[in-house]
Amino acid sequence: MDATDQKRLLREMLFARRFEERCAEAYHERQIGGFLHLYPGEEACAIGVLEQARPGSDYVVTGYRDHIHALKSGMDPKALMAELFGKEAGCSKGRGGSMHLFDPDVRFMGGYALVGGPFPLAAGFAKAIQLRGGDEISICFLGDGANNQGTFHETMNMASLWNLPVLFVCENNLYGIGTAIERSTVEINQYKRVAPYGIEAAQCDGQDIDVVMAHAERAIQHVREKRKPYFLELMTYRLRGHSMSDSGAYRSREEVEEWAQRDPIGIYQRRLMDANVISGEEFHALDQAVQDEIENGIVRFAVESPEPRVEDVARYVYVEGDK
Amino acid sequence: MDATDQKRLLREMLFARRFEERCAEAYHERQIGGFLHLYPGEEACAIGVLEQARPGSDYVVTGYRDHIHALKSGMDPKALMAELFGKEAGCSKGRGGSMHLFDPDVRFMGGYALVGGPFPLAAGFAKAIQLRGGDEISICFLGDGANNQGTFHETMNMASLWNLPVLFVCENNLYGIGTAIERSTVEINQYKRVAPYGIEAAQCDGQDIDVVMAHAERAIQHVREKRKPYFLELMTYRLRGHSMSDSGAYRSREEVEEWAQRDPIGIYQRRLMDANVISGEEFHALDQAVQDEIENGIVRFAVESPEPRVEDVARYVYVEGDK
Amino acid sequence: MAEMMYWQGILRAHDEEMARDPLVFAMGEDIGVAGGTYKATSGLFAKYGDQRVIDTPISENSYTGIGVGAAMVGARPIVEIMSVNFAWLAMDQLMNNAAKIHYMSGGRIRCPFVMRVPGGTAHQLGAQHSARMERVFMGISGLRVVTPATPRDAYGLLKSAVRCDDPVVILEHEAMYNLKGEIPDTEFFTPLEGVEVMRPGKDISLFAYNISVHWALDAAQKLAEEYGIDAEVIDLRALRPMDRAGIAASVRKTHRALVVEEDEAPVGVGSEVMAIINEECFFDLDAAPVRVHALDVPIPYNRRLEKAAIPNAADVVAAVRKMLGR
Amino acid sequence: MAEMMYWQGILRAHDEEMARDPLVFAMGEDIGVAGGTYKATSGLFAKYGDQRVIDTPISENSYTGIGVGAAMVGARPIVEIMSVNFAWLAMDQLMNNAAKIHYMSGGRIRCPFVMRVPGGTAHQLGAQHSARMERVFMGISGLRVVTPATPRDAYGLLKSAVRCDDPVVILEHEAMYNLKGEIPDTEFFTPLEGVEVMRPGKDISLFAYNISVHWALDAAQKLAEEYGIDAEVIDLRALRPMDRAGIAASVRKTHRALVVEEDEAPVGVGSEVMAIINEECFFDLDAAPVRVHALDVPIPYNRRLEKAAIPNAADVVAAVRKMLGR
Ligand SMILES: Cc1ncc(C[n+]2csc(CCOP(=O)(O)OP(=O)(O)O)c2C)c(N)n1
Ligand SMILES: Cc1ncc(C[n+]2csc(CCOP(=O)(O)OP(=O)(O)O)c2C)c(N)n1
Ligand SMILES: [Mg+2]
Ligand SMILES: [Mg+2]
Repeated sequence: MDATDQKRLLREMLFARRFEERCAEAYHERQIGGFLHLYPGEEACAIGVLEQARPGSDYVVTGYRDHIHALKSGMDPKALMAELFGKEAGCSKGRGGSMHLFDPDVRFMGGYALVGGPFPLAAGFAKAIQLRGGDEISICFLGDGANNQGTFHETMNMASLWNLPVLFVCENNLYGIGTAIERSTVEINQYKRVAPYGIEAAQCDGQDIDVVMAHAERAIQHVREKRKPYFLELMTYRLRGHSMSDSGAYRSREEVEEWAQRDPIGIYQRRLMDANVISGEEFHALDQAVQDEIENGIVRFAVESPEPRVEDVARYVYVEGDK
Repeated sequence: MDATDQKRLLREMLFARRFEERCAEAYHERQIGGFLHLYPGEEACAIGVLEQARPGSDYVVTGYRDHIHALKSGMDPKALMAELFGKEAGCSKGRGGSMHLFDPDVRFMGGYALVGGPFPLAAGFAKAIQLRGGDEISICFLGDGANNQGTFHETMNMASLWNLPVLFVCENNLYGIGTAIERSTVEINQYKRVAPYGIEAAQCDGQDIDVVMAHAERAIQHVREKRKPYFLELMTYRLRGHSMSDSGAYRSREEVEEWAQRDPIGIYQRRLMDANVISGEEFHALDQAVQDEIENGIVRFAVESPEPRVEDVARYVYVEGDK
Repeated sequence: MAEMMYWQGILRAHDEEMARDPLVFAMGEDIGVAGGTYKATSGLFAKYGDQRVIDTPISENSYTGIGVGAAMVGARPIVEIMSVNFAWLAMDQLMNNAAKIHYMSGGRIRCPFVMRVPGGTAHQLGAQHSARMERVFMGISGLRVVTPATPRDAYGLLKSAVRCDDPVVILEHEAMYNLKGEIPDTEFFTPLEGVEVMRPGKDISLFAYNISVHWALDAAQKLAEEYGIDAEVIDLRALRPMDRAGIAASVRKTHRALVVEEDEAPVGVGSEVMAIINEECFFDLDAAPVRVHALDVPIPYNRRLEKAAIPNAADVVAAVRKMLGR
Repeated sequence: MAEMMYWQGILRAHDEEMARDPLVFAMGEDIGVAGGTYKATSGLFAKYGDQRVIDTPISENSYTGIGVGAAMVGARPIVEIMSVNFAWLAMDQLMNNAAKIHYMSGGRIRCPFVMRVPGGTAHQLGAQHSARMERVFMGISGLRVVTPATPRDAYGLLKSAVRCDDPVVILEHEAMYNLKGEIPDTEFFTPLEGVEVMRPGKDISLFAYNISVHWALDAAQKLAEEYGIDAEVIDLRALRPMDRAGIAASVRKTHRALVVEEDEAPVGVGSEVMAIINEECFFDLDAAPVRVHALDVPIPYNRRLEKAAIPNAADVVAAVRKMLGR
């Protein structure tokens, strides 16, 4: 990967971080409502995996912690922020909110609030691909907690049995809300749970984007070429609470601090600085530029966008009713 | 095991066989209605396992193919046959039918028609045992097909996580209705599917009752002493159709014939004859006695029993309404 | 015009749609090699292969979700749930995803998903295999729910459902697959909305759907022959959205209404039809509308109790006579 | 008599019942160490330990089933489903097993199972986290369904539910946990059947439950103060079985009825109450009964749309004025 791409990746992670932090502010200012689940600390996962995919061609789906997956899939950040602000220009026309981002134009398929719900959807996209032919794949990101849902077991079996081209990415951040993984799950190494389904699997560091990309490349190649599922577990950590209402009391200060040392942006920044790809000044300027874009390009757009018309509240129940 | 017990076991299996055959007749004569799932070919499973359990103290639960499990748990065969005939003297007062046998007095807890439904119930019995203390255990029999239900995965995890004293017995008869196991399931060795839950497991021949008993003894001891779940897979085969309406077209004549050679009653009968525990004549007499008991003791009872009163149709919706 | 059985109508609809569009596919337990519990997919496996006629594991929620996912990106799944009680297991994917995706995405994603569900009380199948669940499906915004009373509609509704861009649940009846009736030889589509007048009449409107249409028709004949009462029989057919205007039109004509349903009463089709009548044409009523329905009990196994729990044509006749004082 | 919040009432009921009976235990996601999303189980983990206050994995159907199994052999589980939409995942165990086991076993097995379910439309939680599902629970024979409108009943209904030998679903409201109200200091039990007259009146009966009781009370006050209309407010509270006599008694007195519900209309509480009124006291009505309800849409995220989708006290006032022509 050349320096330009490396800088771009660093910028993407930084953008993701600043975007989420700005969402938190907007939430506190009550410009964003509902549940808001942010991604700081996990940026290398979505960005690293999707760097190896074909945005706009491969289908991507995830849970409610979905902003960065949507962005990296190619969603316009203005449409995303407008959605969070509940505006008509939002990617879901203000009907969905943070947990329900959609952009079928770039094949970002959502954004779901029920834990475990996307597993079968992802396999379904793969089934449609299989019927149509072609070399697209389907990519499903979910958390460690989701693997305790029955849909995990059922979908893994069918995806493998029917040779569906789907990559399951488990973002193992060690918690489901306030419950530590070892209190909810016997096998804490999630990639070991797919062995009985005959699905190839691997586990790797989710904080180092180079490691993520290396594993994702192999994983995606496997799915794309063999037309079979693959399960990739990324060990990661969320630096913030589960959602905006989380006190975080269930984690020790030391644990959080330890993981903060392994912040994916810090790791990559140091690496690029050590390799003289980027200087401290350049990084600072990049950060300024990112924040400026978010504030003046994106948030302003969201703020200034019109609300949906109340008369349209009953639109989109049926396709027939769309007109 | 001494000769008396061996003869008793042989008689129990023979009784089970004749009982089921008589049910089939009664079904054709329209004395039994609904769905009827019979057990011929699989007798060594329920009888062998429960021979090692403590009927009346350990809880037993299974699916719809439940007659023999109920009998071996200690249910009165008259109450069972009366249930199939829909009579008030039936174990479920004629409200349940073949798929819904219950006898809480001997801790036979049913009898369920939804595939996979009993997994959590069995764990629930074990949970109650755990709260009360004591060394009882819970035993759950289900088929191979049931393991594809989400409840399998969810329950295995919780049963192991919470150290619930429950024995899962998988009667692997290679088919779920007309679908061969390899067409529905990636891992056809069912005992291998529980590895990610940290549950000890074994697989053995389900046609040889001595083998079943040996494995069941170890399994039950594990659950009873360690207060942890265990998963025992018994390889077996149903000699009849899935239910009375099954054409059986999905299995080859050769396959059925091969398994008929391994009929559990035949295996055990030959073994006892070889060891001079029983003679051909004695066996014949035993068979006559069994058939006589079924016909004159059990079926007659069922035939002569009164129907439930139609006025009572709305009883038992709520406990309050029982009176 | 050929006489066909209900299951043959369903099979023909599958076959025509699958032949036309390679993205139409069928999934369900034992629908492939075995041809389906009620033969409604027989022969399709041999004709279209295992990628389009799929025998599923016993994993209702997830194969439903796989269908929903496939539908979201342009495929046209027809998912069979073998018996309606098993649909409880699949509700998450159906209700949380299929029904809501179009709205939640601001109209950007369509979900042309079809679910076929045999249900009803067949013969002594007991509480876990006897149920009508239309009440449950009907309660959820975003779904369409239809139920055929005849072989013609079993064919025509499935045809329409497959072509529809909204998720559609089709409620069939386990005791009706061998019902015979005429189906036109040329392709046609039963509309997914609107009632159908099965028998015009002027004295009372009998609202029914699926199997209860037949009870209502039998009752109407008896009422005409023996009591000189001219009952109109309305097949509700589309349970969601319901045809409020069609219901009101009949009541405005007859001034009396009875709803007959196989299900127990509370919070069901009967209560909704009564509410609609109250809202649309209360002052056209000459008598209090009446529900004829199952007893409010889990369905018992014993055949007499089972019979006692489920209504029939005689119950309709008795209720009408009582209402008209004849 | 102390003023307590809704969640405190629930917590107190848990605590009293768990202290009394060692077979009472609580299960749910994040109810233990974290004390519950709405604090309704806070402190119990420390007091009763991890065998009786159980943080579950995200496995709704199976931990519900574990509760059902435990109840079948004498334990007294209180299972919390974190938010009502997730209950779709648990319907199989609840509907197929808990609701039917007593009947199917000819009365031989009891299932004293309690499920608590926060629901309703809170604040912009979107279509997959905003719902009332009473319609679904109410449709199933064998269940009891209740829903508290006040801290007192949040306490008293849970107490009664734990002692009841039938399965009971308690529907709570996510926006009501901080509601304050008086709860008697001495132990008491709210009955699981029957309506409660929250405000007597003579001009019209307003039937409500859970959060809509508060809309109805607000509306009644405004109707009295500004329009001289004396509305009676009835808390339905027990949704299954429903108190037909209690509903009819009020209508016989006021001759007018309105049902207000947070849910969309089709096949819901409103339709059932209307059907009951039609069946019980049709000729006592001076006007067509009316439903005030949510729009028939999945709940949108945008706050204006969300507000537009959900009814409120002003809608009740408007509907009553229209009905009475004032
Ligand atoms: C079916 C369902 N059950 C419960 C919840 C509540 N819930 C929301 S997020 C969450 C934890 C999920 O943990 P994990 O899958 O590890 O994802 P993470 O939030 O850690 O990324 C839970 C229990 C839900 N949204 N859906
Ligand atoms: C939830 C559910 N899905 C589907 C069915 C229909 N069904 C009844 S038995 C059966 C096959 C079960 O196979 P298995 O578990 O291997 O048991 P076996 O009958 O072979 O003993 C199926 C699919 C059902 N009863 N319940
Ligand atoms: Mg997590
Ligand atoms: Mg089997």
